[in-house]
Amino acid sequence: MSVRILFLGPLQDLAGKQAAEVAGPLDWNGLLAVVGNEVAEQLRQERVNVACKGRVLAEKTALLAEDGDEVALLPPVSGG
Amino acid sequence: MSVRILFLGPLQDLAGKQAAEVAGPLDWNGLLAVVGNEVAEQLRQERVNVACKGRVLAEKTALLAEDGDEVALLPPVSGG
Amino acid sequence: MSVGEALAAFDAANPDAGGTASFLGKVRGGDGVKALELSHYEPLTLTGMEALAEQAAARFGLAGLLAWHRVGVMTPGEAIVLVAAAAPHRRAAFDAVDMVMDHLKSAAWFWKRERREDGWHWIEPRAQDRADLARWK
Amino acid sequence: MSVGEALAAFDAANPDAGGTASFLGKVRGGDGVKALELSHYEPLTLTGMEALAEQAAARFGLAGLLAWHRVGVMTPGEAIVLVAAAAPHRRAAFDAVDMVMDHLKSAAWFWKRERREDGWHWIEPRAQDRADLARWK
Repeated sequence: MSVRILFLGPLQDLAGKQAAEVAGPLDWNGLLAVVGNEVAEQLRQERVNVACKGRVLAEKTALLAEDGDEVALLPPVSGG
Repeated sequence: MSVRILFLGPLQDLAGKQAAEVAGPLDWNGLLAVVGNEVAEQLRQERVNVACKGRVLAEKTALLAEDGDEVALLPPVSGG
Repeated sequence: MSVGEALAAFDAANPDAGGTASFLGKVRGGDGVKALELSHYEPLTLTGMEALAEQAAARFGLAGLLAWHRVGVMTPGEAIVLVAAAAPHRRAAFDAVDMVMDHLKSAAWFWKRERREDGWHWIEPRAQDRADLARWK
Repeated sequence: MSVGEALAAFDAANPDAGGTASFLGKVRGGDGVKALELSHYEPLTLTGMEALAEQAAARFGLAGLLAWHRVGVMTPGEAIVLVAAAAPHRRAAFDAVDMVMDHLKSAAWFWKRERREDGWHWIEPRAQDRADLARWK
């Protein structure tokens, strides 16, 4: 059991992978530390959202993921 | 051979028929005289158009239909 | 004609357009309406619809336009009118359908009457329909 | 799924609505685009689309709403998105489709990239898309 981090859309290219597994618990500073500089820089921008356990966080810096949780990093969307 | 007058839409009810045949030539005053008072009153309103030989007349009082022509009386439309 | 088949055929005929918008108008039930009759003046209707289609196609840069209007007696739930426009962008496709519908309601040679319990009643054009039409002048 | 079949089924499921508007978005060819890939984040996408559909249905008094969005790799001419709304009146049906499309473009969890000669390129959201979305606030 660990925290699973998903890199969505263009963040995949910056991370060089689609997902990573890290040991929980994982907070905001822990997340910034494990995703690499380029993704961390994106995460600090307002336009990038973070979801935990299938819910978008209203305040992403309040992230607190436990082992077994999925954390999704959500850059600006472009569907339709 | 004669001039065929067509009563479209609600004008059918006012005329009590869908069509009439009259001897040509037929001008504006002749038309007003043969269609009955109720239809004539409608024809004088700007919102009612007249077509002759398949073309809507820009100036309906300039009507001049010959034997063999079709004159269509066109009340305001309501399609779609 | 089936509405689904018509739209599928239209879609297949316009493979390169980015988007297709459509509107399907049907006879509404309720309000005691038993049937609707659409009549037209054929010598003017078809040429008018063709001119309208060309005008819309030029104005909105359409890849294709479908404009279909039934005449005769129809019952609630039946299709009366189907308009579809294929264009590079959504806004153009939407506006083209909207413009063609506004013209079919207020500037094409169709007359509508509906049958209720007490017989047939002609439908008067509405001021709103004319205002809608004026948007495209 | 066939677009024609989907619209025919939607039409059949909403016999009493006065009008149905629809929009079909397809992969555009040209500009050297060989393929398009849509990805999403499934735990958010479906619930988000359901909430969006309910919001549109309530706001515009819809009889029914169809919102369909593909994911995966598609080639030019293939359908990406299909939205249809059945409503008592044309304006409500049009606006509902427009609102759902604006949200699918800018507020649903989809990401798009296209493959050209030199590889894959992510599509950045456009300012216009965000402006379109703001119309519904």
